[in-house]
Amino acid sequence: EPAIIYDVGGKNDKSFNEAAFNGATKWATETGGTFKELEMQNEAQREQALRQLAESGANPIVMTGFAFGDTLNAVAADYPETKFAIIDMVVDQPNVKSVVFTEEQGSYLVGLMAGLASKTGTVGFIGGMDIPLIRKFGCGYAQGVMAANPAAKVVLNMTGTDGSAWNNPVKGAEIAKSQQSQGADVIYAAAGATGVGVLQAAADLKILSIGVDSNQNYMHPGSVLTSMLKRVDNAVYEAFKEGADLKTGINVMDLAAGGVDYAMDENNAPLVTDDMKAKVEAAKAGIIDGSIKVHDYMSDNTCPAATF
Amino acid sequence: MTKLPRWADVVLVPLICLAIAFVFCGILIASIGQSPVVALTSMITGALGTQTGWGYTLFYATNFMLTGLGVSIAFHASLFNIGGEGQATLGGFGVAIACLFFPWPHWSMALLGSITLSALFGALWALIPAWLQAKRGSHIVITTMMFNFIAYALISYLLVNVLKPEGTMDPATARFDKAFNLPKLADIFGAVGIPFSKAPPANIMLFVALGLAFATWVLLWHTRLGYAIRAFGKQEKAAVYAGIGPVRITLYALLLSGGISGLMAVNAVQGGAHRLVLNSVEGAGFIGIAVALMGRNHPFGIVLASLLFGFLYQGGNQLALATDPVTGEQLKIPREVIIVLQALVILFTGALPYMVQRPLEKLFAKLKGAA
Amino acid sequence: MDLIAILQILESTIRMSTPLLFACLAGLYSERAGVFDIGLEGKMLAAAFAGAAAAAVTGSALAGVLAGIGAALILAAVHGLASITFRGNQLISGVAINFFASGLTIVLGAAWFGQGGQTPALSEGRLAQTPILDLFGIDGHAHPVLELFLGHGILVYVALLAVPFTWWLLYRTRFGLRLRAVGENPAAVDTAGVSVVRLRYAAVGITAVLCGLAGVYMSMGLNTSFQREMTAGRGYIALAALIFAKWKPVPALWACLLFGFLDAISIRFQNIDLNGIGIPVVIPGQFTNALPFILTVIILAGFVGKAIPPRAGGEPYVKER
Amino acid sequence: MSLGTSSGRQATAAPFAIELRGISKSFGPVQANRDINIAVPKGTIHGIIGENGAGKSTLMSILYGFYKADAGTILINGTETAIPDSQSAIRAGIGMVFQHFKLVQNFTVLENIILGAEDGPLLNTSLARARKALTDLSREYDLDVDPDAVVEDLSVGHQQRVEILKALYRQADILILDEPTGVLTPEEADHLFRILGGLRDQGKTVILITHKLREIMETTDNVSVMRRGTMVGTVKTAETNPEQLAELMVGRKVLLQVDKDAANPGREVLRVEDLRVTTDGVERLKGVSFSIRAGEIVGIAGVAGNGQSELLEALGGIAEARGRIVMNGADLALKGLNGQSRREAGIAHVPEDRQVLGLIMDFAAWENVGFGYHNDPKYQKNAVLMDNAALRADTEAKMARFDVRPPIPTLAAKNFSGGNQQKIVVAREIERNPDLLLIGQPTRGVDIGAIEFIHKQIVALRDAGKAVLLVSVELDEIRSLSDRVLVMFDGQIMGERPPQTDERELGLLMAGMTEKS
Ligand SMILES: Nc1ncnc2c1ncn2[C@@H]1O[C@H](COP(=O)(O)OP(=O)(O)OP(=O)(O)O)[C@@H](O)[C@H]1O
Ligand SMILES: Nc1ncnc2c1ncn2[C@@H]1O[C@H](COP(=O)(O)OP(=O)(O)OP(=O)(O)O)[C@@H](O)[C@H]1O
Ligand SMILES: [Mg+2]
Ligand SMILES: [Mg+2]
Repeated sequence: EPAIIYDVGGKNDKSFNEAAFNGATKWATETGGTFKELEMQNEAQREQALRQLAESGANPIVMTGFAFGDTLNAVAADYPETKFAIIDMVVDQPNVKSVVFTEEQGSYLVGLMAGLASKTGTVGFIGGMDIPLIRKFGCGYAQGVMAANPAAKVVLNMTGTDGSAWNNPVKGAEIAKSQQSQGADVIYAAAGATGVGVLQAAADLKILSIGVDSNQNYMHPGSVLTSMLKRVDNAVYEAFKEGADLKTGINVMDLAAGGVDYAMDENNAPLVTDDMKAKVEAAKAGIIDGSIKVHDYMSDNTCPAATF
Repeated sequence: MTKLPRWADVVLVPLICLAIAFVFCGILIASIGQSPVVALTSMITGALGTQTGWGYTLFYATNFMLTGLGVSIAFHASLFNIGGEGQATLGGFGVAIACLFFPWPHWSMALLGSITLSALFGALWALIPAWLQAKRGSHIVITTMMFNFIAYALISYLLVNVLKPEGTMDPATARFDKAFNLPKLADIFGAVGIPFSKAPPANIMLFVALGLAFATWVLLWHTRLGYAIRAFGKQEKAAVYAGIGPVRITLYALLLSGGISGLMAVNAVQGGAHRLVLNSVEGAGFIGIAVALMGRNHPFGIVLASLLFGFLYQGGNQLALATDPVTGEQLKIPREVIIVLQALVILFTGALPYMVQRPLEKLFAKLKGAA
Repeated sequence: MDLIAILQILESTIRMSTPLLFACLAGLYSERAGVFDIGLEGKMLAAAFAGAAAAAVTGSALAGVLAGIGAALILAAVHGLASITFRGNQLISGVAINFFASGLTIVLGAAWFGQGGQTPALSEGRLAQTPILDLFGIDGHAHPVLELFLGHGILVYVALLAVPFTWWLLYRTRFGLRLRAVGENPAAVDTAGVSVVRLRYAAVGITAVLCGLAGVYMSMGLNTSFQREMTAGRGYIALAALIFAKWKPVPALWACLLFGFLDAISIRFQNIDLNGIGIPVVIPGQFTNALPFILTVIILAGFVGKAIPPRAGGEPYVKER
Repeated sequence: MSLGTSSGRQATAAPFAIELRGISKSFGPVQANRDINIAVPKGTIHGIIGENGAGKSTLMSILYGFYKADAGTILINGTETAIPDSQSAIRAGIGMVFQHFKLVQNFTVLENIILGAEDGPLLNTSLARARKALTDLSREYDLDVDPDAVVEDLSVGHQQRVEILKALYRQADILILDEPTGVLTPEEADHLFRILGGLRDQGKTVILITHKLREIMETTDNVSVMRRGTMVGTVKTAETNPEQLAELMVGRKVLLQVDKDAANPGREVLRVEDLRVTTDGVERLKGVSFSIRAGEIVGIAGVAGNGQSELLEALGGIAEARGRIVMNGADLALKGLNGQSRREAGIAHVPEDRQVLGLIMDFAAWENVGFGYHNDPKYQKNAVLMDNAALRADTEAKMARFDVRPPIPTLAAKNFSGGNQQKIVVAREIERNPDLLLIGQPTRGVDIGAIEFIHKQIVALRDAGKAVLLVSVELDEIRSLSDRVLVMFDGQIMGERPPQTDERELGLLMAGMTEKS
């Protein structure tokens, strides 16, 4: 029986962990199998949870979030018979599958769309907390915007520095309004539940917004320009499907592998002109064939298109 | 003035309150279609049924003991220091410095180093509020609250921009040198020939905390400073008559308070995570307030209250993994139920003992009458 | 910095201050009556949830508001029972209520809506955003100044009016006199033949109503759904504002506006890149995030003197030792 | 003869204003009232006396509905009346002036007076009427207080008046006063008694609790005596005398006046030069100079609130001052200091307000015995630890010597009655055997047994060649204890007089009038 551990955000965080949950449920409904699941409540619990699931015979054990990396690295060796999969982090152990996404690529695409859709030439980015992962999103986004309009301006905000940063829709909305008054007419939110407030405010202000992780276009049809898809669900689904003979090693879920993408559906179709679509598809192809290089903030902690 | 025999007041009343709290939570669990019995048993076995469970329970309890003691000392000076969170956060920074930048020859030295630095940083983080309270009368509740927020910002800046190793996702320091890992209960008990589970992070800080609890008791009721702190806390004007300097006592009380709260980080960071992560305190500072209040600001009560909360934490973690013994299926109990349980325990044992005392008094009176 | 920016910051200040103001006045009633209440946060959260939930189900904003107030009242009743009737520790009871709300909102939300504690987004059940402008058919974006003063939901004006009303109630009415008295010396009230218990329950009730409005304003006005922990510590900030204001209504308004203003500022100016003006440093975002709190301490220490709480505050009224 | 028991029959004939039957009340372990019977005829002033802790206040608080009796019944004007709370007491026409005032400190006099007796939901109407009524009352009984003064700024004497006005405003026809004169000057007291006489003549009934037998003899019609929670008996005032009452009360003969032989003053212990104290902007002590020599008691007479408190606090190191304080020839610091430094200089201080300064009310008696002396080597086990055992032992000894009741070192200060609290403070300070004893209102609210005892201690200290500065609003006390009397008015010393000086002259000085004027 496979198991999945969600990070402290919880399995209903409307983005990252929820995507993982969807992947797991998809597998369950298709195969009729059951799986163990667990939501982290505190740091010290990580190791305990891993060990207990391993000892309970769960296999494979999938966990979402870089925060597990350090612990898993320490624990994996003790359970050679068990296979582990970790998302968003590379853990170099024989029985571990490390799934990493190229968020910069997906963000680049939505950034490109933002740049194209913006009439003011100013777009916004709202992150939850100022951590490397979020800078990775923001940096890719900024590059996309510049690609569409080198003169464009990107207004960057981080919501906060404590736990509430990911659960503060009121402040998210306020930041969105602030960015709008600074000219932004497209705003990309990578801030967990805070993003819900951002998308809401954008809809109220009749400007465009961009969702993250899972497809959030449905939340405000006609206002959400698109969503940067991070197919955590697929990663989890795959891992569950491979089951006990999980393919270990590093698994880069990039644009080519369909790990990241931008969302198109009936909700945002009216907002995306054919010209925009063509340009984005071209960029997508370019990234896949390598003709377009999107700089990864993590590679050197710098960003050519934005200062954090 | 309660008419109850002391043992009933100290033991019976809290137990009954606890029972009531669990009954209410049982109702909640049942109402979401889960078995309260299974839930409770899995909590108890999970937290107290195994060595590992005990280990974790004690690990969490250690955190709460330290923050609780910190809060209580300030309370005795009638200063409501709600900055334990921030002080412990800074304490974590102190631990990180001690464990990252010093080539200690032995864990014991590392422990001394991190204890010193974490206490120092914790105390420093309380110093400005303390000074403002003493000199400017700036209300300690506001200043310490603000310093919590400032601490979060500071630590996240330090982790993301200064302490984080190149190329890692995690806003956290590198792992500390293994040599600095604190001896776990397994090692300590092992040394005296008692086998104990290696898994849980409970470590030597448990004994440090217990020692501190005793030291706090001595300080408050057997030293001049403690006497002065309590007198000042009761009647500030009278304290001046008695020759107790308000400024001095305010500073001492809050520095002690902040220092002890800072020590919590040694247990959590050096003892548990072996590295400093964002939010390494995880609300222990606030739990410390509840613990101090429920322990009636007495070190002994605080130790008991921390054990209770350690149990709730660990039991809660286990609850999330609990499986139905019959169907073998995992219980579907959202983790928030545990928060509600904590709330009920705080409410009934902490705020409603009188509700139980009165009927008990009547009962005891009857029994006396009968006898 | 241009006029528009200033207007925007002021507008943002008003929006951000409103929940604080409601909560701060809420605390004022309770604490002026001698019942400390650090459970404001919990009551706001519960109200935010109940309001959004009820509005989502019924599609009626009014039902939502009432439900929100009702939820706050229930928690207030618990606080009253613990700290007035059963003479419990008011701080503990408050802490418990905060935990309780933070957990239960999500448990119930998950059970009722299956969205992990979140409530469905409101459409018609939402509080009107700019009722006054709409009434006169004014386009806010076209008239930023009008928008600043008239472009807010009804609750914003309710909050602002609650200030003079509270002042009047406190200093001009029998109820206010007794309320202030019971917070200063309950024995005086008792020996004057007035029920301490009833007064304190009344105060705690008013507190709940205001907390309720604070909560629904967040989940049904500024947002269209409840999110876990969405009050994000505003209950505590309101408490700070209350002390800042020395438990007085008019100063409370200034304190809350100040906090809101500092927030708006820090939102407007994230990591400021001084390279633009030739200085090779970027003030990190974390600093601007912390700025409101740093400034609060400075202002408090610099300009606000000692705050003396109501003398009988925090103490249950016990005659017989 | 005793009215208390025969009350039942008389009830039918001439109903008593108040009749209490079998009242019992206990606070935890303490039995404050045990099966109390008392009957108060209409239109009389009825005195209640008894030692500290005898249960007088408790009994009256029960009558006023502040405490609930464990047993017993209350009859008002012959009809049994349940008084579960003060509201019903007020409705039954009872008004009470508590020993420890029940005023809202930061309210104005007017706000305090109308509290609970407002006319309508809006204040200004009530305030207007109260202002009017207040001026009338003030004229009628000439009890003048500024209606708009904030209570915390008023002297205790004036706060006392506010309490009385509160009761009168509510038109009580049964008025209970619990030790009303404890804080009044003789003039104020006489004045109060004239008022009470007036009330009686209007047919109102007054119950007066006091420790001052003179007041009992001068004003009451009947007097009931309580001891250790029981009612010893009720007698007609006309048919008794102070000595008898004292004996009934204490259960032994009591010396009602101090016997001390002439002082033989030695070297100068304390010299004060042009001492000034300013508290929140107002100069309360305006250049005071005097000196005290070893072996003499210097009494400071004066109406409360004329700078005596500031003088004591300055000398005691609590209030900052300007000028000079010379103790045993050495100058004492006047700023940035606290009580400690003074104790080291050989000064002991019994503060005027024991509950605010002298004691930590929540501390046990034994902790309070160490209060101010917690750094004393004899209470230390070693460099780190205090020797609590020694402190407890010391407390037991002191409690025995000073007859503190109940003699339980672990009982919290707040659970002792006023008089016994005072004994604890006096014991603590006098037994330091200081060069100079500052003692303010030593016998405020203290029963005659204790007064006799405390006075003996003060004289003994003097005879041991120590200097004593005595501050009291009790002229009797000043005159019977002091060797020299200084009269203070408006922060200045109006003059020095020998203790034999007659009350009138001292009274004039206390009012700020010198003979010439
Ligand atoms: N009794 C009163 N009648 C009318 N207005 C008042 C009264 N007391 C205070 N105010 C006004 O209310 C505001 C704050 O009152 P104040 O400064 O007196 O606080 P406070 O003294 O703490 O109040 P209180 O005396 O009731 O405790 C100020 O605007 C003051 O003018
Ligand atoms: N609220 C209370 N709680 C506990 N004990 C009390 C309380 N009030 C009084 N007592 C105790 O009851 C006894 C009687 O107290 P009471 O105040 O009636 O005496 P009293 O005759 O008024 O003394 P005094 O002359 O000093 O005023 C004392 O032992 C006192 O300590
Ligand atoms: Mg009395
Ligand atoms: Mg005022």
